[in-house]
Amino acid sequence: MDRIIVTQSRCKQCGLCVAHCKQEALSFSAVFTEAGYRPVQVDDAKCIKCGICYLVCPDRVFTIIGAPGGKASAKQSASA
Amino acid sequence: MAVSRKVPAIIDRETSFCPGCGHGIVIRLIAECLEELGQDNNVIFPLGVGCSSLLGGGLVTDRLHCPHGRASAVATGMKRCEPDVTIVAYQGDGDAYSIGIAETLNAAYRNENITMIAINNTNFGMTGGQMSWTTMPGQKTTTSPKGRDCAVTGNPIRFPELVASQFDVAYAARGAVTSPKRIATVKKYIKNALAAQVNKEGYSTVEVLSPCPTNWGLDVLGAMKRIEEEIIPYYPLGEFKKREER
Amino acid sequence: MAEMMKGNVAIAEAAVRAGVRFYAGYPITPSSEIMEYLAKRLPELGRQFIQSESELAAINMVMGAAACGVRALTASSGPGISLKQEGISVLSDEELTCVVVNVVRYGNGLGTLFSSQCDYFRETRGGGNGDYRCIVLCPSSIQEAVDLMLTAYELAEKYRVVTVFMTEGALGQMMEPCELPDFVEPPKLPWGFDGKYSYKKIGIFDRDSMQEAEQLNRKYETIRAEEQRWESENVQDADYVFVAYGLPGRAVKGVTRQMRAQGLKVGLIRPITAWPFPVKAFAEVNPGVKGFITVEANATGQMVDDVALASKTVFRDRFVPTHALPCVYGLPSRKFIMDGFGQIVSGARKEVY
Amino acid sequence: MREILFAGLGGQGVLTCGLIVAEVALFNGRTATWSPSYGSAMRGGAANCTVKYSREMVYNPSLDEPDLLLAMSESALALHGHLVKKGGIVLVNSDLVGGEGFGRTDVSVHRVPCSSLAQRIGQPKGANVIMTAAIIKLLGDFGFEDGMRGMNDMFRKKGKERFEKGNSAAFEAGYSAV
Repeated sequence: MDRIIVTQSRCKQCGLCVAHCKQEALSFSAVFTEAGYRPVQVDDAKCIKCGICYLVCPDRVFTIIGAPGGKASAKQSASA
Repeated sequence: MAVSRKVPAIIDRETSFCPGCGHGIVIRLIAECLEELGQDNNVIFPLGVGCSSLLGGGLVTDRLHCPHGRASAVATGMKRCEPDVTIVAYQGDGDAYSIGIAETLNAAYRNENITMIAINNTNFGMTGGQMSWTTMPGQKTTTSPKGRDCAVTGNPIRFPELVASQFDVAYAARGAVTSPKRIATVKKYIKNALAAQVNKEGYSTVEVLSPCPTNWGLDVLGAMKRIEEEIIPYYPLGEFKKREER
Repeated sequence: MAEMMKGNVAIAEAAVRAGVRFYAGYPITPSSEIMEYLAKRLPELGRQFIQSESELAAINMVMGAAACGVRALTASSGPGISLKQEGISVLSDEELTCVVVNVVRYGNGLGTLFSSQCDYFRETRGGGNGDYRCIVLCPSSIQEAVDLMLTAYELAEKYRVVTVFMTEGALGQMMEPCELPDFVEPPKLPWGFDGKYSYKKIGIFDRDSMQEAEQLNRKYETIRAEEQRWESENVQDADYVFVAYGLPGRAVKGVTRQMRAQGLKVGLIRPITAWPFPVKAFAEVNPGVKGFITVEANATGQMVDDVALASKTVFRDRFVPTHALPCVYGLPSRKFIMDGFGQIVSGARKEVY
Repeated sequence: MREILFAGLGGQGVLTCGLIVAEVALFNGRTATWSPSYGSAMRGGAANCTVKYSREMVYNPSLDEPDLLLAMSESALALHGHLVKKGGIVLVNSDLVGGEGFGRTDVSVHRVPCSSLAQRIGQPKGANVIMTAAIIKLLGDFGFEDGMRGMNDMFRKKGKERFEKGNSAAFEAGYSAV
């Protein structure tokens, strides 16, 4: 199954991913990171794992894991 | 079914760039290209001074902080001693084109088999946004407080065009990181540049127009918009020397 | 059998034999024969030679080669070495190793082409920014120069510093018989980059400069304690001890031997390392010595500072006057040395310190 | 110790002349130094070198007080004539040097028309070898055979043995000219 991993601790809240997400699946979290940013969070119901966020992100926040078969489901919000 | 996208291991750590800085995107693209070319465990980065030197902490590879502007000369020494290792000089516009123009141009002049990636954000980012040789006409910086007066300072330099038209180089291109499509194109250029080096075709360079929201006093999207509206018209995107022309 | 060889050519061939794999440089009289020779010689052996666009680029190319763990060389003279100072400072900071040959010529700015020792301060103090030291070797004959070249690399690599090979225009240009050393296989130094991150070098922003400064200082203290080199003679009973290095050192040696034969109690200390300065040589000097006299090919008397400091270190309980006889450039003639000595002994010439 | 100053114009072979004398000394068990004028002086037309040889170390290789001056040109004599040691020797190329303005009586002056002599023996480039031989004879440290062998040994080492016959002829001519 396809997955998206968001390493929130790296996010600097630049907003490029939010602006470019055609699915409007990304938004800023209400909780601050240690660095003082409100990191991006993903609405897994809307995310189609297209990878645009990975492409535009300057800060290595996103990982997309594509898997054959199965529905895209479980989101992992990893804080490394 | 989604395509897997994972940050290459050699850069899979936090960066210390400002939010929305294009450096982080370009470095990831370089790392992806190295991985795809099988060079990610066969690479040395001579790094410029300026924001480009922040790459040092973000890279898990051989790398050396070079004196300001001299990365292409250092890269030359490295390549001559390790001809089968991919050498990527990573520099900003102030480093490569202002203080380092002699070393940068001469590496291209010799058609040294290295790749020079220059991040052009039209100012000296790290030291607080002073004018560089790529600062736009009329652009206000901390050292051109009334806007750059090209009658006094000279005109912004177009490096890829210069080496493509005057020197016998293998590859020269310019891209921008303003949109997913443009980012994908920059990646193609960087991959071409690195492939040219791996194939020992000679000097390759890619300049990337990149935002500096902090020093431009704009938000990230506003900075991207400025590149599209003001900078790209002066600095056209594209390949000025293509590999297949050789 | 010893063959007549030109100094610059002998130095270049000695570097080849010491395992130099990379040279970058820019022409400047009186050092150019070194690069001219290597332009032919290094490619013959499959090694690298680059005529760079400037001395600035040359030292940075050397830095790239040094970072890859090969024995690298650059050579120049006065103003050319000025341009290299930035790179030498960075090499020192990164603890990279190379040899920089300075075939010294006289003058400030563009200077002249005359043989000289006017760069003593710069080479022994370091002309670049920061808190670093270079080991400085100063041969007085072509034979000594070729014998010291491998040493120059071994010292650089033992301590991870830059070695400056401080010779003089006249030594570079002259010929005398010389036997070349054997060939050494060029090493790949363990800290050299190979593209595989096998030596985990860290970046400038990851380093603790305060801690490094202390480590560096300890390293320099070790070099000071272990690596002083000099030649001396007749110092145990000397009333006056001359101190001179390089070709003037050799010229003074001849004159002091003549003076001895005439019954004058004079001795000689000839530094072979200008840094670390051979303070230990002064411990062997007659405790009743009346003065030290430097003979230097510069205008201001530069080494006299180090001699005065060495004297202070060794003769803690008494003041020994330190004089300078600077001959500006070229080599001091017998007459120049004898006249100066006469003035010192008669009190007509005042000490510097 | 011997000190010899070889002075003339660029192209007259004075540097080689000095080197041959140094090599002859080396060949005959001495040590020797050869120190040229260099750099921008080369462009001015003048050329000179100092050779010193000795049984022990040569301490100061630079010009001091020559035992012998070879003056291949008028300007060489004018510039350097006063340096020669009292009782020393001045050897001039009498094809080019008139000798006017050289007022010293405390040195012995020898005049060899080496340019025309070289032409006459069919070795137009051999003027400097002629003077080399003359110098060796005048100084008297090495015999004819020792000088000749030392010179030929040098050219053989340089891979220039094809000039040996011509050089030998010039050497013989120079040796008999003083």
